[in-house]
Amino acid sequence: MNLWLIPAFPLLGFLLNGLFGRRFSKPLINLIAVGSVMLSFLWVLKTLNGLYPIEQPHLEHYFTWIQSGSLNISVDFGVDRLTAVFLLIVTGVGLLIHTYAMGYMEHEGGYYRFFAYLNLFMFFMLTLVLAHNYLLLFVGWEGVGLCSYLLIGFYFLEKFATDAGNKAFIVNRIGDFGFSLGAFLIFKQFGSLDFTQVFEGANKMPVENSFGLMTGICLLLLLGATGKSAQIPLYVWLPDAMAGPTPVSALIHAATMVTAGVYMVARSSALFLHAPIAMDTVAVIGLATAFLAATIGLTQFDIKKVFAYSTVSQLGYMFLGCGVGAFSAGIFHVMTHAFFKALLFLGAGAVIHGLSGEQDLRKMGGLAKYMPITCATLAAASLAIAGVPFLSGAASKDLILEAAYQHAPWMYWVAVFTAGLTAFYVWRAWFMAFTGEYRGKKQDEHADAGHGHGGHGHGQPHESPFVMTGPLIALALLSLGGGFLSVTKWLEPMFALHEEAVPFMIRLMPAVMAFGGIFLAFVFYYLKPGLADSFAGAFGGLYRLVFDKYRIDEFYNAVVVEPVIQGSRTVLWKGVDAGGIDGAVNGLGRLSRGTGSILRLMQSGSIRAYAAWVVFGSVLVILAIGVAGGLR
Amino acid sequence: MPALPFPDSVPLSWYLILSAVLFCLGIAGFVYRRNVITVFMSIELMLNAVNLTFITFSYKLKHIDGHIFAFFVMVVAAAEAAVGLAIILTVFKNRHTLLIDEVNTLKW
Amino acid sequence: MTPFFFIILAGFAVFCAISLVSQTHPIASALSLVGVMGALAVLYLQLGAEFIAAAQMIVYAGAIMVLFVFVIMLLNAGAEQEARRVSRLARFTGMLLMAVFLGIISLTIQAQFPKMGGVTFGAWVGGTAQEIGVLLFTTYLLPFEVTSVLILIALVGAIVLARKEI
Amino acid sequence: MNFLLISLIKTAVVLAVLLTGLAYLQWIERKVLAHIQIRVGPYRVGPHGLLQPLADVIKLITKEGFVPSHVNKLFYFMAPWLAVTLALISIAVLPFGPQIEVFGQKTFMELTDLRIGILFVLAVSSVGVYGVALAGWASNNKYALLGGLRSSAQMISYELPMALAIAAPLLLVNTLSFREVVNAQEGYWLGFIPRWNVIPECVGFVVFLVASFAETNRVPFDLPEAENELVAGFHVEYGSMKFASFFMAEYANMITVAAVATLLFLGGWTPLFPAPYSNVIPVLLFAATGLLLLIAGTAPARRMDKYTFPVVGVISLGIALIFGVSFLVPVVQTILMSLFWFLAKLLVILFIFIWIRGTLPRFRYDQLMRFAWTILFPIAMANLLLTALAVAWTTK
Repeated sequence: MNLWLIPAFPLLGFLLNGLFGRRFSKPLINLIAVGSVMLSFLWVLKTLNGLYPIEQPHLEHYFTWIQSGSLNISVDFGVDRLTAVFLLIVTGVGLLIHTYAMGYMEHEGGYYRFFAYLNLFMFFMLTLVLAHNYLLLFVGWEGVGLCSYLLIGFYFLEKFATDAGNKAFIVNRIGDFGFSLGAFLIFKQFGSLDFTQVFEGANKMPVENSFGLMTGICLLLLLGATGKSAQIPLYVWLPDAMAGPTPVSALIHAATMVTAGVYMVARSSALFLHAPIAMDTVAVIGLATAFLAATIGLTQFDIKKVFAYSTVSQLGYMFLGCGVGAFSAGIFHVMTHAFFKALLFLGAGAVIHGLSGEQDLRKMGGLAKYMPITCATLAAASLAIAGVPFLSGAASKDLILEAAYQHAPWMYWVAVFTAGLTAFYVWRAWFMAFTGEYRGKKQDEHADAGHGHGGHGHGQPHESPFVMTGPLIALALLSLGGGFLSVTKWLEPMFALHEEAVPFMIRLMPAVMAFGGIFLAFVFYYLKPGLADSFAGAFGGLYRLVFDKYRIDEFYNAVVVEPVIQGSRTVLWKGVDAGGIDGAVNGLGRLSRGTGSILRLMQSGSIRAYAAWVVFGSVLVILAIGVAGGLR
Repeated sequence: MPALPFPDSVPLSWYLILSAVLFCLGIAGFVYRRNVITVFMSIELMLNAVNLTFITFSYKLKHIDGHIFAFFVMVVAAAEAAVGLAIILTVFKNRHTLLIDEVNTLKW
Repeated sequence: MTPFFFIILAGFAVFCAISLVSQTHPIASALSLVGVMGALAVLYLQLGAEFIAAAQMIVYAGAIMVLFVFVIMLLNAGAEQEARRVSRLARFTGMLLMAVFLGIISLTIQAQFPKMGGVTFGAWVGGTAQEIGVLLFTTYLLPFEVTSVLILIALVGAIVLARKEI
Repeated sequence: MNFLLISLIKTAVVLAVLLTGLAYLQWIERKVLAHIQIRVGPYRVGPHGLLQPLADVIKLITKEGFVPSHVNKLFYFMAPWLAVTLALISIAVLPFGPQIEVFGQKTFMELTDLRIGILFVLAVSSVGVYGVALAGWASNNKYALLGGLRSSAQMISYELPMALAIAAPLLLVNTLSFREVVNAQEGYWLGFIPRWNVIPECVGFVVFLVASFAETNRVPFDLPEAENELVAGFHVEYGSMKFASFFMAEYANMITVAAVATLLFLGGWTPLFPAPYSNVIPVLLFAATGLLLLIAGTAPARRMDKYTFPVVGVISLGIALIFGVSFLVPVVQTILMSLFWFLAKLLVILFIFIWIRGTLPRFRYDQLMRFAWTILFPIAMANLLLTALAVAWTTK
């Protein structure tokens, strides 16, 4: 079926735009960038149509990449039902976001660079999804990390952007370290990195109820997943990653790349199912992340930060789903989340675009009348994420919650409470942005305030062009109706469903929490806008703690970063480098100078003296040959 | 015809000894002379001595590869003379001396 | 006849070489060197290397040494002054040492090649122009071509060095 | 011992003829130049100045051998000796006739036959620079020094095109021996066109001639002795026999290059026409000359002509008779015919030398060098390459 064409199109786009984009006109760049993704999407559709129904994984072998002893790694692409879901999400949502970016990035510098990176990201993401062994998956994994770094630091003239890029990359390195070790252990245990062979091997192993090799592998893989998918303890990079352009946030840091961790855990479900301890760890981490991020989201004023913490929180739900054994529910949530979170980010981008770069919620307000389409589509997304029944978010989240209830009721309650928080903070942002009075300055003096939007100050908030609102509408429809796509049924051959009856009360609870959260937000930010501040004042200490994101960054800084820097400075720099290496080099130099000052006496500059030395040496050589026994 | 006091043919070692003598004289000139042109000519003398050795062994081995080698030595000597003499001319132009003892600094 | 000529020529060559080293005037040294080369050319003929003998005269005596003479005349270099008093003892010791060294070398050569056979003029003629040409353009083609490049480089180098600006 | 004896005889004959020839070559030159310039030339000593060379020789020998005080004695005396020796030495390998048999002794009509005769001539001519260069330097005179420098630079420069021009016909005949070169030029194309190298190698011949003018320091390339710039160049400080030596060297060199040109390009002693016709030519030529002179003697323009014309006419008729008689003795005929043709070609070339001296002005020094390197050298190179290509094309 020529699966290789799927990532090849974006790669071609990247090469064309990256190498020659400087000389291309904008329409041509658009054509190449969006066209390549479009072709990729169409090829995905054709492929899946041809393969339907994918009862058995469809494998394609291209060539042997590494052959060394028993290590045999080939470049294999494979499509099964899980991959099919991800292919559709990546190319479909990717296509919409590419389209949107054409409008959003219109006035930005480095236009071709942006689209080249975006296409490169598509290539690596598709490679990641299509890969049929851990090493190839790792290639995609690292590649998307690279693109994430490049795109976060897209405004590389700003220090905070490059810092955020570095942070994302370095934090991900810790996760990748875990992933690599996990892959090494897998190879040691199963003698291969090919999915088919590894999972066959794993299925023959007994379930490990105590800490063992499988648990180790799974925990190391989980470390990798927490890095890529921004889970505790490695979630700190994602909020900062909002320094990148908004389409990047939507595509990479909401819809696709951050779900790679979930994909990897789901892909390795055969391993995880044999390591219950690791499963529990996954669930606990997911739950804790979901709750923690939701509370932080309550207090943020930067619209993108709010959604970023929301993303972290939702990713936590997905991990929870995987951890409690409902892999298909987790994947389902990946899909719905891709719809509504991409929509949220794109909507936020439209707002920012309309306000010429303003991101602070406190300077918005009453935007509903300026940008009705954005307002309506964002409302749809907010409803979906809040968990209003029959919408996409509710469909997938409820499945996770039910599974959690069956696994452990306390998890369910925490998760449900978090769902309420989610509804509250999302609608808080919505109310602050779209209702009430416009609190921003109408003059374009804030034109330079936002990053990169300089020179684009209209002063008046305005609706975005159709090229941006079109994808918003499409995503809004998907957010509203996406819940009826029964992904769990589709994935049933791969991940068994545990349909057991749960009490009606339990089914009802999420909807109640959703409406409760929306209502509270309505009260706090629409009816009585002062109430929120008085609450914040009443719980001053707690509020400040949450507002400062539990000071996790400061904690990491003090515990990890500072010791490393200090250690580098004192031990590595002053001690090893300056003392040892420089000392050796300087010592050698001093030694040569000392020797030279003695040998210099021979360098008289008189050629005849040199000649005499040469002759003397030759005579010695000849005599030595004579003594040694002649010329024979 | 009266018998000559030496044999009918010349032992090959005589040629080699002649070559050695010429070579040593070349060395002596190279070390002893002060005029850079004479020094240069001493080098040529040494090259000639070496050529004689080549030709001699070529005769011994009845193989003319030695001739080829001597030929190459000549060509290289020609190239060397062209460049060397050009250098000597330049040095003389800048320093107004041909005595190598006085040309003992790289930078003037 | 061959030994007779050899002794005359070798004597002439050594005499010229000594003259080359001991003459104070560069022109005299150069002419002595031409004498050495002439003697060697005839010795080459004795050894059957007629092409090399001719080349020796044409290239060495006729071109290279003319160049030397030319340069000496151009610079109008006078006789070499005595730089420092080299003591008579040192000079004598040097000559003595060289003689001893030559003696050792000669003995070594005699010992190493005791029966290398003799040279009779006309007994073997190997180096005709044809043979050398064939060898030069077959076995030694690459070195030959490289030599041409070397000469080109020398040509360019000499021209660059001889420019007025340097 | 036969070898030694024959060699001695040949050396004596050749030397005597050559030295006389040198002296009379100068007479011819003066006469020809004079006639080109519409003068009479030497006329007083002997009939038509025929004894002038003898008088010159006596004058030069008896002059005081004056040695300037500032010269470098050794090289001052060495230079003319070197010049004349090196000029005469190359005559040794130049053949002027085929192999002959006299009184049962087979011998070549030359002093010695070398396998590498051409290389020998080249080697000797390249060493010939020393005479001039040393003379210029040893005189310790700036004009002489300039002349010597010019001469050495000029001779080194022109040796290259000359060697290349020589190489081209050698490719055709595939040998380095003069004798074989001439042998290869025997015969005729289409029965009447002589197989001389000058026909395929006409460019090489012209290049050779031009280069040989420079090699012998002749007009238009006589910069080393340009009177109006350098007084007389390298031999300004020389007098009497030492000056005569340089003079001899110059004319000997002329004869050498003319002979080389004859041998390499003009087929040496091979006749212009096929033997049956060519053997008659000298007889007819000399007979016609004699008769013409006898007729001219009956109506003399000048007083002495009524004696000299008939005498020379009778001598010419005698020579014609000798050639005629030689038809009866094949050995003698071979010698005479080859000598006749060789000398005829030689004299033609020498006449060209003199002719050009009387016609062309002198080059400027920079023109001379530029001409050598930018015109003559590329032409000779191209000629050599084309010849090599043609040879490679035709011989499989």
